[in-house]
Amino acid sequence: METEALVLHLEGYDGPLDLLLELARTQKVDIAKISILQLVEQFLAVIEGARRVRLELAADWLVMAAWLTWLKSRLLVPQLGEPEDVELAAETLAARLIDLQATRQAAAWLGQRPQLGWDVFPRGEPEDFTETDRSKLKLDLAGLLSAYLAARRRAGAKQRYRPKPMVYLSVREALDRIGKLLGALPDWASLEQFLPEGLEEGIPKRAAIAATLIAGLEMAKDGRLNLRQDRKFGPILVSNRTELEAGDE
Amino acid sequence: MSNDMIQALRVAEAAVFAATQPVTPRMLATILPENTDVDAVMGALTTAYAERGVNLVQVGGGWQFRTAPDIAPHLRKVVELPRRLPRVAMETLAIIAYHQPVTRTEIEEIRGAALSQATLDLLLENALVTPKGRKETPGRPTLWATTPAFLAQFGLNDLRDLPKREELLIDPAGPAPAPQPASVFLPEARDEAP
Amino acid sequence: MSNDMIQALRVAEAAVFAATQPVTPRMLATILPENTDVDAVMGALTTAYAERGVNLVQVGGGWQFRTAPDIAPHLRKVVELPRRLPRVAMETLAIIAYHQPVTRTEIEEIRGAALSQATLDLLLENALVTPKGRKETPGRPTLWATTPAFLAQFGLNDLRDLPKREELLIDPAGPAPAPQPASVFLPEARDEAP
Repeated sequence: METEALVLHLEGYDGPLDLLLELARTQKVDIAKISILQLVEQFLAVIEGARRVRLELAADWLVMAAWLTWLKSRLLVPQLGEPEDVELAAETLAARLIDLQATRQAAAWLGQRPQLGWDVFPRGEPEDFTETDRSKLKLDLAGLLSAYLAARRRAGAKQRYRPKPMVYLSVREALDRIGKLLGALPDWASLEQFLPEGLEEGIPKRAAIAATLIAGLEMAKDGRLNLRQDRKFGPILVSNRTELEAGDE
Repeated sequence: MSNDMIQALRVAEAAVFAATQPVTPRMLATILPENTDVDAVMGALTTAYAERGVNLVQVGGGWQFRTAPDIAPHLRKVVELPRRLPRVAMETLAIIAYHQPVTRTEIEEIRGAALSQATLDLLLENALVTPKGRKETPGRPTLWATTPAFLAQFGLNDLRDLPKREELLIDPAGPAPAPQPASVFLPEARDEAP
Repeated sequence: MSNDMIQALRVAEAAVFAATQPVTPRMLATILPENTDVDAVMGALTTAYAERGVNLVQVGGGWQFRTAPDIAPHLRKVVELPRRLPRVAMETLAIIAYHQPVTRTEIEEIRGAALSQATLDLLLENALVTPKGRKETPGRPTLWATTPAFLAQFGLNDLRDLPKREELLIDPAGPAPAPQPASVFLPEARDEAP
């Protein structure tokens, strides 16, 4: 029993179970038939030896040592405990050692297999005969809708909403136009002759007519001109009031 | 054939097989037993593979295994990797879908960006959009609309299966519900009827 | 041998030669002429390559060409080799292979030692193990299993190719697995040191 070597090399063991298995193997018998008592004594001896050298021994080693101490006391004085418990504990320990032994054998079996990239090599330069057909389109409705939203949002962010500038003729402008044109036009000129040139048909023109009429009514009230409409919806005629009055009187 | 020759052939065969690049005669010389006649070995190996599905060929100053030319067509496999449409094309397609029939100028106004011919060509090539008459305004611009292929691509039975614009543009701060200045006087009905 | 058989052999040979991964019988069936007896073809091909520098083997449920193991020493002169897995990693791998799917705690119980991050990283890096769901117990710990790369790495066709537990325990004082006290001076042994 190389106790001294085991003490010095405790860190080489992968945990208490690893050491136990190694101690069991030194008994050179079937692990299923090893003497648990002898094994426990050897383990405790190794741990005791290690503690003399290094006081700080990892917790799991000491937990195992404590448990084995309990097991040893029951094995030595069986009548103190329930015999079934002790037997069960010993069997469990043996079973776990067998499991670990099997694992170790499995690892060894795998290890001696020819390994890819070490013992055997695949083809270094494989040939690929795959052709990629990119002619088809991948489209989905969610993409279409989010594209629409993105386009609208972006366009919206770029051009802030501004009301269309007013191009309609104002009453003030109509007053100016009538005042300027009144003397130059023949008597009883049509109201439409006071409209600016180049008006668009529809709303702009009708708005201009309305503004000019309001301006005309305003000036008639001031006595600066005369308005006349011979029939319903007929043309509205405008004349210079002063000249008319002079003629009448 | 001597045992030495057989072993040399096996080593050369494995070396060329496992190499990631053509194996040069110099490299073979370091791998094969000393005093091996590299040319003789490679010659014998070339002959051994001459009638096989894989041939030993000399490329780029070295040796390499290559699939026999007559076998290659058997191994050819076509993988479909569908493309996505670029973002610009997707946006244009969406605007045409929602505003059809629509002129190019109108698309540009809605997107707030110029529409390149390449984008329109891409949609035409894939038969997603098609001209649909002309607008009776000065210049008689072409009107664009989506195709039956468009419906098929998106798994739609009918254009009415598209979510309504009001359902999509739920952001009250967003620009969309506000009519574009230019389209104030366009008849509303046409916009809504996809 | 019939001309059809020769041609089938050539096509199968080329297909397996060209592929990066093991070629499954199903894949071969699509490449070979209809009504070809795939098993017969692959059997004949295996025999043809048995004594060569390159062998046909069944791994991970498919066929693959690999260099013959006895050639490896020659190839190692020119091929850069990865590090072999340390004993701790091999044992952990063996536990996962035999007990999969298995939790980390279960692995640690069987080895009677903590599983280090370094060991898990090493197995994951080599793609030998992979998470496979979670165990429906408190904490829902991750379950670990081996991968197809594990089968390929060790030349196994199937997990059933692993020796049975009873076969492993025939020789309890088996020679190989005994941990040599000297191994403590290897860097990997320190990984798991308590």
